[in-house]
Amino acid sequence: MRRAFLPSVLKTAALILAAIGCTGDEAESGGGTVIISSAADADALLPPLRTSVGGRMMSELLFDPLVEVGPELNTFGDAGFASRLAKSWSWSADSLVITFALDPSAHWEDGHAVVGRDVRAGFAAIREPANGSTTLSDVTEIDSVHVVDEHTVSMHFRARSAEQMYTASLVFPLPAHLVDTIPAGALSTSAFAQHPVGSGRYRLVSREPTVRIELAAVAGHYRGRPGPDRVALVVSKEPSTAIAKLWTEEADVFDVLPPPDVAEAAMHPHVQLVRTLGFDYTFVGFNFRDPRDTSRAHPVLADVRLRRAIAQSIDGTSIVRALFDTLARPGAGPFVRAQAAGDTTLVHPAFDATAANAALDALGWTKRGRDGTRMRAGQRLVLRALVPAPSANRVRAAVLVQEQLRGVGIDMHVEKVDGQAFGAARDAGAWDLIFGGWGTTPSIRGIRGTWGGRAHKGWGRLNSGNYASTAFDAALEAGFSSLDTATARGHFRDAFRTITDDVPAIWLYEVMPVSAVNARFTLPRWRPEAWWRTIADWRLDPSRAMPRDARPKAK
Amino acid sequence: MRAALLLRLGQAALVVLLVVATCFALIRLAPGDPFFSALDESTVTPEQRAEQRARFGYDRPVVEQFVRYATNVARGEFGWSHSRGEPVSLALAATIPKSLLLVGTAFLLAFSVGTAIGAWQGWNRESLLARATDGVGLVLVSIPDFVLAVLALMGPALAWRLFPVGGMRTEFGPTGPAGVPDLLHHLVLPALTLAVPIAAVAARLQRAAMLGVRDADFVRAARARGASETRIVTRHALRNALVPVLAYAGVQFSALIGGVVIIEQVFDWPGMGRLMLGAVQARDYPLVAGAVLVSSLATVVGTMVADIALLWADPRQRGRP
Amino acid sequence: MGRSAAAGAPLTGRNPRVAIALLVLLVVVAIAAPWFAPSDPRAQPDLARIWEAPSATHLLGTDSAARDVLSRLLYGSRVTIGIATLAVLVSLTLGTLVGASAAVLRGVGDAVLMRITDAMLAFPRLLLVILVVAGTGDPGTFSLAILIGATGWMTTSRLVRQETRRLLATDHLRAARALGVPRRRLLTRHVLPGLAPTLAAAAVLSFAAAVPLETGLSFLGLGVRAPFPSWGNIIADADSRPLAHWWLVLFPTIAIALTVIAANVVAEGFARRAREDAASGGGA
Amino acid sequence: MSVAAQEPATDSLLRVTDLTVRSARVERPLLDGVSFTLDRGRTLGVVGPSGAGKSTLALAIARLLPRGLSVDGASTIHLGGDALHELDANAMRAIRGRRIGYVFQEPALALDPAMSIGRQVAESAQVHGVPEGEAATRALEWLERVGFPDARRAARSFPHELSGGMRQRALIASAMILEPELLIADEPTTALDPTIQDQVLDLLARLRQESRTTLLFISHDLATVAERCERVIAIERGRIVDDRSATEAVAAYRARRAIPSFEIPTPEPGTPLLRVRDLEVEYTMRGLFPWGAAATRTHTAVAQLDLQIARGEVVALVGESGCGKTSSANAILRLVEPRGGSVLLDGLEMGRLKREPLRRLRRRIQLVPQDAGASLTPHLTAEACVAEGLEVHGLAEGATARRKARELLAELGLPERVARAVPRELSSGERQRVAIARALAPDPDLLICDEPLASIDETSRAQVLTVLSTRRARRGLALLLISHDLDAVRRLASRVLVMYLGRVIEHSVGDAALVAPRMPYTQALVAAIPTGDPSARLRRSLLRGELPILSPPSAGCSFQPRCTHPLKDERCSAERPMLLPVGPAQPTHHVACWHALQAP
Repeated sequence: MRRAFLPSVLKTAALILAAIGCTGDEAESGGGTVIISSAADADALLPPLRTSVGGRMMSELLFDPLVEVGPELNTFGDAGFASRLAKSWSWSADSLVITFALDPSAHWEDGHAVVGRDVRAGFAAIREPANGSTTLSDVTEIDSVHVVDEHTVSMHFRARSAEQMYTASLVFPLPAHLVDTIPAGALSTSAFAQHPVGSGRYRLVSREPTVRIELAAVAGHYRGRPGPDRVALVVSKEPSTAIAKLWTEEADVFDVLPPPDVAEAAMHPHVQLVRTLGFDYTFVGFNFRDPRDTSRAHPVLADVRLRRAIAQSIDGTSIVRALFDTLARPGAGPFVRAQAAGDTTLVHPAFDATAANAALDALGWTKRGRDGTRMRAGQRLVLRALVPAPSANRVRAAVLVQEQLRGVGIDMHVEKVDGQAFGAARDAGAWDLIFGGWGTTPSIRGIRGTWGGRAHKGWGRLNSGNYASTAFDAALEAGFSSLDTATARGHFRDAFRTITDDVPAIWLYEVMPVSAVNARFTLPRWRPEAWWRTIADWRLDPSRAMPRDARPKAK
Repeated sequence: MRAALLLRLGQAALVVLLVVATCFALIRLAPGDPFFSALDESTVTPEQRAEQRARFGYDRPVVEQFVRYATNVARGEFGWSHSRGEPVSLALAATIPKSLLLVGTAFLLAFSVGTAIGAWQGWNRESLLARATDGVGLVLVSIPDFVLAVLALMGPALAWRLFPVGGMRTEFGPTGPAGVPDLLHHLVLPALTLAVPIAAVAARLQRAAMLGVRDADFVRAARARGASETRIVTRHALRNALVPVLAYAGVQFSALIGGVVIIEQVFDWPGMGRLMLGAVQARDYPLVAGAVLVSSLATVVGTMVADIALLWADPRQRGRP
Repeated sequence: MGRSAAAGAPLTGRNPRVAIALLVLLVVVAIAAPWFAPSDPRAQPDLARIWEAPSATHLLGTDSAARDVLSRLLYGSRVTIGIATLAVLVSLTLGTLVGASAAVLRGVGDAVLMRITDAMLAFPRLLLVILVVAGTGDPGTFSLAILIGATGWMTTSRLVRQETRRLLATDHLRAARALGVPRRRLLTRHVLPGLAPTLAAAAVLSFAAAVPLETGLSFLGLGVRAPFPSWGNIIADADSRPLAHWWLVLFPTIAIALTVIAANVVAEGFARRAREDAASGGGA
Repeated sequence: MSVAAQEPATDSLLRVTDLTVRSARVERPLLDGVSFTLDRGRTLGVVGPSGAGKSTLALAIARLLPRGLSVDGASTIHLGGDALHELDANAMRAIRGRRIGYVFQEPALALDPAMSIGRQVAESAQVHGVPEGEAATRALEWLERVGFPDARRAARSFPHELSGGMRQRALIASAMILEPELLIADEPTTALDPTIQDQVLDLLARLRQESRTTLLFISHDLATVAERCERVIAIERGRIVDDRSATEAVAAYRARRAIPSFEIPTPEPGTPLLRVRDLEVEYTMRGLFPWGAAATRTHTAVAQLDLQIARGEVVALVGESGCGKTSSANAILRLVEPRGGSVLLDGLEMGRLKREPLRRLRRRIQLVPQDAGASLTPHLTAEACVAEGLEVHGLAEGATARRKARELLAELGLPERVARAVPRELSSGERQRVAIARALAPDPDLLICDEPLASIDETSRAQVLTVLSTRRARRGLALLLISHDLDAVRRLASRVLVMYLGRVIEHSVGDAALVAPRMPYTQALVAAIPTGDPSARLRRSLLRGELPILSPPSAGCSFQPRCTHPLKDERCSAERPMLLPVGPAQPTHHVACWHALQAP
């Protein structure tokens, strides 16, 4: 359970008081303007098209899904889900069909009512390959969407699974009366994509790519008017500049503060910190295939005893402390602690340099070259590590790991590559080690793509290290197809034990992000995986209002 | 004279074509393609990427792509920018004026102040102050400009809160004519950080040229006619001494357009430098090609303006092409 | 990095001898780094002591991986100066080849070569390097130097072309031909020595431009590959907190500034020698 | 020196007493206690070797001394009633241009290249309070007075568009526009050709009379000064060594100037050393575009040149700049490809030789170029330069070559230090003699000298001539001497050719062509060269206008546009005159002029 932060409990109490006390005067002092400072722009404004965090943020403020997982992030069954555009739902007998009744008061920003055709349009946009939607691989279980009548749709699934409702929550309806006329695959370059008409609690006012995006509150929204009148995403390519704007109050929110800036925040009374769980984990992955000929097994790393020896020669705790002080924890496995299915009782190879040296000697890597690198049959123990240049933390981690491996006689070469080229190099498998990282969702379904065996149909697309374990795949399969949560968890635990013993990677760290928000806003309960979804419930303290908070003239 | 300009225009067109062609090929060689999603997000399937590449014609051979691109550009159609989600022409139209504003101010500031100081240093070479300022100039030129930028950002903006941290205007601040003071307030730091090293170079060039002209015979002849020192400096010496500085200005203006990458990056000024860096990092092929086209056009215009200014400053050039 | 380093304005105030001494000292430090450096630049003694300000144990403080900044600065000089020197060799040979042949060829050959030079000049150098680095993946120190060199020869080629043209038209060259000097000797005894001061000035100028460029690249995360230290990646290591980690920015900047200043002063010394020869040779 | 204490009897304009100028860098003062007076309306010449301090004197008077030179406190300069040395900077500035006019030596450099002629002339008036409009009209007036045919076009043009003579006229206009009381002319015509120099000096004299200006005329050439000034001061090493009337000064100078006497050998019979037949040299100036009308403009520099030089003979080529003498030399030496004609050295056609044989042949035919100073490679020492002449032709190697070079330099009277010096550190006279030494090093059979005696002082002139004559006597060295130093030509040359616009218009065995020229141009040329005898100037026939270099030569006689010969008729412009003997009495004196056969 994530540790509720004491101040945020006080905050919720103040929130309730404010709501009861003086609803009257809140209206004319305005709900305030929230400026989100970010180092990356929103790449697209439509849910099916977005890939970056900024894109998710903006598209999920502009569009509402049918249903949404609750604050507990319980993705199993449907108990933990709140209704959005779908007021209510019902399951078919064989629980392969879910029928949703749409909320009659839900309207598009241009006044049209939200109807069944819109849900089908939303689903079709995800399925269209040319749109390159990242949620495509997560909705493969949905076979089709049928319009029953004006306000009812039914969603047909290929197979029963515990997370069917979570899959449904990934579908964002699109205004069919605007989208159906766009030819297949041309959605991303359409006028609609640049000036979307949404169903969410905010609408688009203006957009200046790579500079800023401005949203305004939708007055008559079916879920009520949101607190803040305006929300803006302001982009600063240089992270230090983006963060600096917090200290000068030129911006209000920055969602993942680097450790040194967390210390700095303490010196600024007008900034409040929110600590939450992270949804990204970083690891040093091994390549099971020979980079020079991917059909052959890796001559060195294919042997689990060597992988274990390498794991033992890395002092994870001191690396995490050096990089993040207390703002990250050693990795728990191929998942994050915030995921309900995660298992924090796994035992990973502990740091033990002497054991590592002994193991390496045992494996025949005895002779030492001039620079201390171990040799076997004339071959030096050299490992090429692929590191993404844009991620400062991973670059520094690579330098620390490199030095620790040098201690046990392993020569690790750091190959820094920029963002785009990193993806290509990762998939090409032209490396021995990879400082990789995955963003996850409350559901652990992503693990099929990242660690699932490639032999398994549709699995292992991102498993560029070629880790293949039939036992692991079988356990996962069983977990996903079981209906009740308890049996599902049992299977997942078996899968995690198997993968832990195989040591396909060294689970380096899982960042516990700290976000900074201007203290003039009182915050609702902070959703770790998507904090922006509750921005509507932010309340401005009228006494600390800033010039930009004045109620905007009717635009 | 007119024939000279015509010839220069022809050569310029050739240069622009050469630049766009080389960069068009270079960006294609870079691994990774525009449809790779951000670093760690679960990426799209290879089939989806293949589909998208086909739709934009990126799977055709490079030469064919270039020919198609060249014909499109001729029709004024610059293609679609994936990283910005808008047509390239729109992106360039929005970015060029901002770049010109920053580069233009910095350029004018640098050269007016630079030449004035340089001329003064050259004319009174003996004075200690002239030598001292020249020393300072040399130091300013030697500090890498991104260190200057970062220090300028951290000091005045952050520590003393004199200037905004970055960007072009205060969020939700006044717009339209009322927004101008706010815009200037944002312009000060980036323009200064850009102008200072160039001013130092311009001053040193002007100083050298002035030293050369100071002892020229026609200066002594003017003095013999009874002309006052100020008149000699302004009417005779400065104009002849401007020649090398103008030549440098021509080259420098062109290098500035794209060259302010780091300054625009640190100060978040949405100019051409920042756009190009982002485009290259996102492998946004059409945007890179479009941006390079614009920057090489600017280069050509810059050098041509400098040539014309040179013709004004040095009548001897007027005869030859 | 948009602007090239200072053009060769004569600086009568400072004499080149001091500057030459400084450059020689830098080269000596670079070569003898292992003996001067207090510790191994890659050693990370205690990960707890990262970002430590200058202290008795670490004269210039430690960086993000608790490595000693002073030893990294000394070893870094070897990388940075090595890169700059190699880059200068590349840009000098390329520049001289293009410039001299353009001057000799005249007509079409000259126009073509000059247009290519203009085209390369039109493209911002930093972006050209980034494009190639992005293309070829993380460059080793050697290929980075070649890259910096290959994108810096344009100004040299213009300088050489102008100077060669002037030399070919001088009276003393025609007199030498009249004397009966054979072509090869004409080149070695008359043309090249005439070019020497200009070439020296151009070489030192491109050296002064290469050093900050490597630093800029490191700032953008594309510079010298880990774990090799270079002045650029020490500064980049300050990782967006230049005021908090002032020692990571201050000392390498001083090193860079001194190198560039010395290079400029030396370049001017050569440029002035070239001008004096030109004045006396090209008709009093 | 006596100091004129009491008020001067006559109306003296300029009084200088005990003028001493020191330089920060040099121990010896540049001027040491110079005193003289100059009466209103008079002309005073100042002569002396280069570096004697002539220019420093002029600059000190107008207070234009460059930085680093300072005038001693005791020195006094009076202009009319005012004590110039006591005036502050502004007061002095008011005098310059209004009461003192200054004309400089190098017309090419003394005009601002970026400003039109009209505005520069008007500036002299403007800075002294004359409103812009009036200053402009007055400038036009003066441009006409100094001889610009179209003043308005001249006012609009820029310095680089004018010839040397025209630029100097513009400078004179800018100095005289306010009709100053004193005009200082510092070597005004040294850089000009004789005929142009003559026209400019005549102009100066005319303007002086009309405005009653006092003239201070500075030159290193006593002959020019003697003809133009009433009184002459001679300055050496910063001190006045002589102060007397012009005629006395010339007589004393003639006595001092010893010219070694030579017997002029008669040319040996048999095949001549060098035979040039019908030499044609053409320059094509490429227009802007490789096509269209302005594509190429050809200019014929040398046409139908016939010339032969026997072993040991000295042939003189006389003519002004632009007459084709340098182009002829270059064509003969194959430094420039002639369009036609043949050049035979000892019967060997140089045109057909390949590169290497031609190079080896160059040993026998050497060149001393026109601007000898500029022909020395800047980074080679004098010794290395001369030694190269030996090494290149395999006559000596390394140390022996350098030793021989040092001997040759000594033979030309150059001190020891010159051998190790680079051209930058040598005076123009020394550089000239190093160039000659280099040409003599390969021991050539024929030496082509282009103005070897120009811009060198008396003593070195004598040394050069002796070396050339001994080489001729002992080694049979032949000489093609291009010069308009008529004294030297008359003494050395066995044959004289006069060139104008690329053609030989008069030639003679012996100096008949110079002593009794029959071609109007030659007469003007000979007359224009100063001899120091003012009376000779009277019967001079003035030329009209400037050398029409670029306009295409007319069908007839090329001198016709500028000829003032009384008998000039349409034949001159229709038919090109042949080179015909002047008369039966002088078979060896040919001239190319229809009316030259009758005495003028």
